Amino acid sequence: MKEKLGLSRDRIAEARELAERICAPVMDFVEAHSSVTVERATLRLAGADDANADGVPVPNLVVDRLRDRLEDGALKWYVNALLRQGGTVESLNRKIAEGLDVSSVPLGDEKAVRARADELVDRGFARIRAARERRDAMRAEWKGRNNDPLLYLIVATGNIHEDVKQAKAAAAQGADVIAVIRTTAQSLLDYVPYGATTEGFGGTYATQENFRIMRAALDGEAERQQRYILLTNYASGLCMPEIAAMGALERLDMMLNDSMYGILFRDINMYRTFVDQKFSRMINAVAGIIINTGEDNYLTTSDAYEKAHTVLASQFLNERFGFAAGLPAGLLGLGHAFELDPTMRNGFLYELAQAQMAREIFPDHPLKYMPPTKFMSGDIFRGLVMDSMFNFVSKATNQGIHLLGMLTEAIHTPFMMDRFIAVDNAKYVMNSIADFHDEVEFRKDGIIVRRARDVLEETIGFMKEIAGVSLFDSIEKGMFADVKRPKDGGKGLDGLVKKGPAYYNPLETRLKNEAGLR
Amino acid sequence: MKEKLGLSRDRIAEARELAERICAPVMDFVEAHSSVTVERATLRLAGADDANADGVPVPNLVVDRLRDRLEDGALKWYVNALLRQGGTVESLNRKIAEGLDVSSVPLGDEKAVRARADELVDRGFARIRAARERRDAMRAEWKGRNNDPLLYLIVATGNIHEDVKQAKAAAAQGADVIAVIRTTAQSLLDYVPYGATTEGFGGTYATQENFRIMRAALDGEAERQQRYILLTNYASGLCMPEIAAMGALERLDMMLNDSMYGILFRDINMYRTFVDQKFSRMINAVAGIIINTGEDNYLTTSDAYEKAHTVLASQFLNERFGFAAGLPAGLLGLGHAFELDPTMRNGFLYELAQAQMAREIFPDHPLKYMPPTKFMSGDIFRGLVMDSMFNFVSKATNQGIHLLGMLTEAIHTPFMMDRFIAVDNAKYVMNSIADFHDEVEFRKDGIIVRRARDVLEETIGFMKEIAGVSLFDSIEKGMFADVKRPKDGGKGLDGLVKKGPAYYNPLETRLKNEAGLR
Amino acid sequence: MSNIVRPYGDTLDDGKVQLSFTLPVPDGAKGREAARKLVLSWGFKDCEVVHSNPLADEFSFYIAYGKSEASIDYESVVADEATEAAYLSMDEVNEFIKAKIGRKVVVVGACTGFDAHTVGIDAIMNMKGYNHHFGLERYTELETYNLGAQVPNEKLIEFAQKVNADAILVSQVVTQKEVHVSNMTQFVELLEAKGIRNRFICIAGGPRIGNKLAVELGYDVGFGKGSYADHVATFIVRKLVEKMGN
Amino acid sequence: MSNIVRPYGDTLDDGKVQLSFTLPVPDGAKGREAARKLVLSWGFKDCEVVHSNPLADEFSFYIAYGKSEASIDYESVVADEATEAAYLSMDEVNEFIKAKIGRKVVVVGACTGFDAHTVGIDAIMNMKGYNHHFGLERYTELETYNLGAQVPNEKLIEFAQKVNADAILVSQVVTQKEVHVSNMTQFVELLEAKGIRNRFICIAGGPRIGNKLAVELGYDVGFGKGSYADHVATFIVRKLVEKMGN
Ligand code: B12
Ligand code: B12
Ligand SMILES: Cc1ncc(COP(=O)(O)O)c(C=O)c1O
Ligand SMILES: Cc1ncc(COP(=O)(O)O)c(C=O)c1O
Repeated sequence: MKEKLGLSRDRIAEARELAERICAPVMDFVEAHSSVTVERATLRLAGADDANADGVPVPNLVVDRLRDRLEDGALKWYVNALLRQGGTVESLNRKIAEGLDVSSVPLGDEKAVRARADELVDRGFARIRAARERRDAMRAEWKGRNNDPLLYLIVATGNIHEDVKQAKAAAAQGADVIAVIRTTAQSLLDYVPYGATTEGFGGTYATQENFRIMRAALDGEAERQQRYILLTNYASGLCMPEIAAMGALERLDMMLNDSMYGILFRDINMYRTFVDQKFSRMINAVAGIIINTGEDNYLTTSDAYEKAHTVLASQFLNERFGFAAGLPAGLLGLGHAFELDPTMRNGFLYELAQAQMAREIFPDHPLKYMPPTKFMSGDIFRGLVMDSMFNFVSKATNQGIHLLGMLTEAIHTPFMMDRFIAVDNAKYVMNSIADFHDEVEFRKDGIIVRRARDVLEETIGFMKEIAGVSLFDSIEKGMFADVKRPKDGGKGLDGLVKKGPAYYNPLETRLKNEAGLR
Repeated sequence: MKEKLGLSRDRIAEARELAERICAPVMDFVEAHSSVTVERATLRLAGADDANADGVPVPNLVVDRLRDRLEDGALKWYVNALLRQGGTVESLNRKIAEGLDVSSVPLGDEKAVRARADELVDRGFARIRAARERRDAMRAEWKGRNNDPLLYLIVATGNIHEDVKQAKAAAAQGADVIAVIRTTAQSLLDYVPYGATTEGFGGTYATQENFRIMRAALDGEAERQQRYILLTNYASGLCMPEIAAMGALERLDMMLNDSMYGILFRDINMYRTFVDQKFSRMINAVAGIIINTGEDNYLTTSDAYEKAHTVLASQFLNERFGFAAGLPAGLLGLGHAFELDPTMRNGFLYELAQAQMAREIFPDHPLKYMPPTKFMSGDIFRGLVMDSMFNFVSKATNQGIHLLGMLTEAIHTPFMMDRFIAVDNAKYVMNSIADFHDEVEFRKDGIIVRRARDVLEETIGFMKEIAGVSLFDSIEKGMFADVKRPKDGGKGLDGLVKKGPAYYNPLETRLKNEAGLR
Repeated sequence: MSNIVRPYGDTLDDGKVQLSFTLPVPDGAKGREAARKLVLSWGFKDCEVVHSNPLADEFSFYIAYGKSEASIDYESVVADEATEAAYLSMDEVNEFIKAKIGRKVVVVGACTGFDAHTVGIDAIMNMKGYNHHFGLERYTELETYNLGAQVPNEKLIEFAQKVNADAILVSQVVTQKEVHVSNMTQFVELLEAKGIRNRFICIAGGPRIGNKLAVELGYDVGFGKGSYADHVATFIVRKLVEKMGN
Repeated sequence: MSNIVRPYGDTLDDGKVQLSFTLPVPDGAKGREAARKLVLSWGFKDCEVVHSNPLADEFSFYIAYGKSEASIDYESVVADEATEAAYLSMDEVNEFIKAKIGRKVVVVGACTGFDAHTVGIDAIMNMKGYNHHFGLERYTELETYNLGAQVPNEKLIEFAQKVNADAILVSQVVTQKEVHVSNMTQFVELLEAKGIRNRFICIAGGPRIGNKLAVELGYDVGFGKGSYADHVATFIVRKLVEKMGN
């Protein structure tokens, strides 16, 4: 890739060092903690599944009973019960669903528990590996048949069966990635609903069964199109590790997953989020799932010109947290967005500068580029043209994952025809400027080059400030996205667990190993 | 203006020399000829106006009667009758309309005729000068308030009063130029209809009264907007000189006017057209009217990639014919168009190359850039995006006159809302890339630079071929626009007039003087 | 069996339709409400005006989404486009002529009246054809004459008589103020006045010409957007054989 | 005096309307005809389907232009948008409060239910305001509390009781599956169940909230797109004086 901005390599390195400095104390905290959802994710990967008659999932049934004893980890209780009850994991799950309290089963021989746990962990990892290999094989078979950047479309009907229709149509129209948008309220649920679902608002529940249904549908469509269709969901909110686990098992390909989104936009407690994001990211790393970070969200509440540096800073932090969880650059779909005020003179040049800057600073990352949303209005014709400029910038700067803008963004979740119009727009523009990136150079010290340099400088300044006060304090002070979140405020703090001296979690150990973390 | 293509100045000069070589024999022919409409235009500028009860215009009544004696020019008969009848020009016109045959009025004292003719010519030129000064004053007063490029919108209701509504709305929405599209059949009429008209197909009759009505309406709107609104019509077809004359009197600002359009696209005889275009252009030159040439039309019948060189060749010829009629570069709105197949890979880069090439080869000309039309379809959404790419190229290459593309191009003549959508599209895109032209450079020997060079080379080859066989023969052979036109075929040949030794036309002499021709 | 269908936004039968239009009233709350009521008056159950904009002092633009309760029985719909019938390839047409007609078939075409759009008729007739469909001129068993554009109806008929045409092709692109309707009607009336309507297969075409309209106006068939020489040739030869049968 | 208006394409009363929609049928001539008939069934006189496109095996997209004969009497239309009334500036509101109320007016706002869109309520309440209209926090005579997003109705009401609010602002942005309707309704029902509906001026807002809907659901007023703090403040103080009068 040709560099066009002449950004200082030293300044970029400095920013990365700052990110390391900022993240280190957070990682220390994370290392010492678990959470209810980390425990549940662990159980899930070991085989816990099913739900009781009220729809409470087995992992929740287990962890809720163990609430006061979690400092040792939940897995040993589950495995212990399995050994004591005999039978399969499935039969244990059923029993738990029917009322069995594993915490009431007296602990047996520790060595036997550990041995059985290792078996379960092996089985879980084998499933993840199988999914990953299947994906690799399919992508190899249809290599070169996806669009570049990947065209990413959302479905959001609330009903998984309706979603399937929409997703298949979207894939037939040319999408490479289908994201099933999650229902409005799910990020605040401290459990993952069970089974196929047909009612959601602005999106569809993320459930393992829904994952499975959509995966099968997309595989079918991929076969027809001879093009791998990636499936995306949200490892985000109060259950990020569990959803990551489900995604790893059901071969999702991408996950929305940000180290701070839940804190800032969902008012989830910061300690809880930092702990959860690490665990979820290790799972994603092992499963070969690309994460999509949420920097675009900053620009929906703050001005995209003024606050461009917060996006870049967050990208550095997400990268650092990602590396710390074993995610290689190739799985780091760092987010950014085309959100400048459309009435801004030279707005396109600034967007170009920012997108090119992200490309050059994160050369090996499949950047996730988000369309205009904030300034979209009921004027669908204006909106369509804004989307065409966004498509242009994306292709012109070699982005990796391209979220298609919808002309009806300000009105409703996408209609089937809205998606068609979006794909057609992108395909036309992108084909038409296919080699623009190689053809065009930027004037030395021109508007574009200066803009990129300025944003980088501002970012470094901003990160120095953060490093000065700690990440926790900067969030508390509202330095990101103009929202202030007190350290002990927000949802889910009570689900945080301080690991005890006897904390036992062979799955976590295995994750660390496989993710290459010592 | 910065040059980006590194085109060879020598090769460009060579092309200009070829154009001179090609046009010289045509100009010799033109010099020796007049036509019925040249004579009528002369009469009009001397004051002939009005029409008989059947709507036959006075200039036609005069010239029709003189059909066999035109080798001396029509003016002297008209002036002679004026002297003999006494009274004003207006009263003479009325008499002619009522049946007076000026050819039957015996010729009186030649010196008196010449003296009176000079007076009439003076009066005509005074009116033209007054219009020109008025325009200059208005443009000076509102300097800097027009868009750059000028945004050009058409109205085409067929009814001048409805046109006025549409035009005022278009101006209020931001148009700088209003073109009143002419009714489908008018170019083939060998007279200019008289009075205000309310019935036309795909456009409105060009009449002097219609010009006046629209001019007044636009001046009103200009006052409101504090922005000069240019008015455009068609000095094209069988009456090009007369329409030019009417436009000069009524302060039109632009005229569609091409040296070959009538031949190729209207099957008008080539000799007739060459004679008429010269006279019309001299009028435009004196009136300060910008001509818009019709190269875009080539691309509606031929492939825009294959035949790009015919556009450039025609631009060189139109330029040469323009210079030969006294038009300075600043009044030469040479035409070209964004008509590549939208499915073409890198189509945008080629469009960019072609538009930038025109800009660099014709640096002082207010280039007229036409939107996609041929590949527009009933898919208005796709069409809107194509128009956005066209808007982009236009601004990115500093075009002068920007015809707004309509999302409904393939469906109907523009609705009021279609125009709004078009202006909004252009304003957004152009503001957003305001300084793109200065910011961006093209890779040396890249696709863009090579494309421009190749087209120039092909043009030179093509023009050499034409120079080899003469322009008349090349048209006969179908070398332009894939249409073959026999020299003695086509409409209007019988209206051609060989000037006699006593040909008298003081108005033409004056035109030549004022246009700076010898 | 019936199959009742409604517009589909993102859920079966949600009835969602996008509309845009201009009203000759100033922009504002009152205009938006007028727009909404108008949409409801078209039988939409719900309507949301999502955008409005002034176009001029007395004109304003509206974008709306409506929810239709109307439906249609898809099974009851009868498609009426000339291009839809199974058609023969160029070679097949030539074979068909050789086998069933036994002489060259004569075709005359033009873009008539003041219409100057040759591209459409050329697409059908010219050697090179259009969109990878060769034009009629390339059919060895056809004898073709393309008179170009702006051809008066009288002249076209005269010429067709002269060359003893089997089929006459009339192209009409400009449809503003229904100018095509009067021009196409005049053509048929002229033929009828001369008592020779039945001597020719009369074919109309153009982007806004439907089969329905053409037949109404007295043509044998009408070809719209997306029609190619092979469609037209197939129609001609089949029709000719049919006529020969009578 | 009546003023009958119709959609305007490029000529008075031509009735032209652009439509686009999807049908759950395959693309093709039959689908196009179904689309056309459907448009006609909405009372359009003429309809031309200018484009169709497959979206999936069993779905297709249509773009059409219709000609409406329906019309509406513009004079009979009653605009119903809360922002249209003449409103006071920030300073005028403060003066008004000082003069006619004589104490600080207490306003509590939130984006309720599971809705997480704070930008709208912030635009109304935050100091910095929106589009050059300062937010309520900057009004010296108002005492304001912005509870942010995802606030349960119960909590909002509790808080309003605690601070003795004069007005409660409810923001609703997500409207899919009419989730806003049930959430807004529940809010009013809760107030009524507690018998305290009349203690508060209840104001709803959001991009798809019309005044009509809000009033129907039992609010005093509803503010949609393009509403600003000054509109809201004006409404509150006038209403408060009105209530004090009773
Ligand atoms: C190219 C073009 C021109 C060129 C024509 C060059 C030429 N030699 O043909 C030029 C620049 C000269 C021109 C001029 C005008 N044009 Co023009 N033009 C177009 C344009 C851009 C493309 C038409 C085209 O070539 N299509 C490609 C061909 C292959 O498609 P087609 O014609 O539909 O033909 C296909 C089928 O319809 C069918 N078909 C067509 N004819 C026939 C006949 C038979 C027998 C059969 C079987 C099939 C058949 O088969 C073809 C292949 O599938 C259209 C807009 C558009 N994008 O459609 C406007 C358009 C057609 N023009 C229009 C107008 C108004 C004009 C003018 C009248 C404007 C003016 N006042 O100056 C002039 C005057 C021309 C005149 N007197 O007729 C309008 C018509 C509006 C309307 N519905 O009435 C259009 C739609 C543009 C617009 N939105 O205003 N035009
Ligand atoms: C920014 C944004 C977000 C941000 C919100 C950040 C934040 N802190 O607010 C984020 C990224 C978090 C987000 C998330 C989601 N969003 Co969102 N989002 C938007 C977006 C792009 C802009 C909204 C906005 O900020 N507008 C600017 C403000 C100033 O305008 P406003 O809200 O209309 O407010 C004005 C008036 O309405 C009024 N007003 C508003 N409230 C009130 C209250 C009172 C009392 C008064 C008087 C006036 C008033 O005054 C304001 C100033 O004029 C819109 C699309 C769009 N362009 O509109 C989608 C949109 C609103 N979101 C949508 C959806 C579906 C979601 C999700 C549910 C998607 C998902 N499943 O993940 C999530 C979940 C959020 C949740 N639980 O609610 C949909 C809603 C569809 C619908 N009609 O139901 C939209 C329309 C996008 C789409 N087409 O799908 N979103
Ligand atoms: C990282 C991330 N997670 C989640 C979401 C979705 O929101 P919710 O919190 O409703 O799942 C987003 C928003 O787009 C996001 O960027
Ligand atoms: C130079 C020129 N004259 C005239 C016209 C218009 O056509 P008509 O011959 O109908 O006036 C055009 C077409 O766009 C043109 O480019």
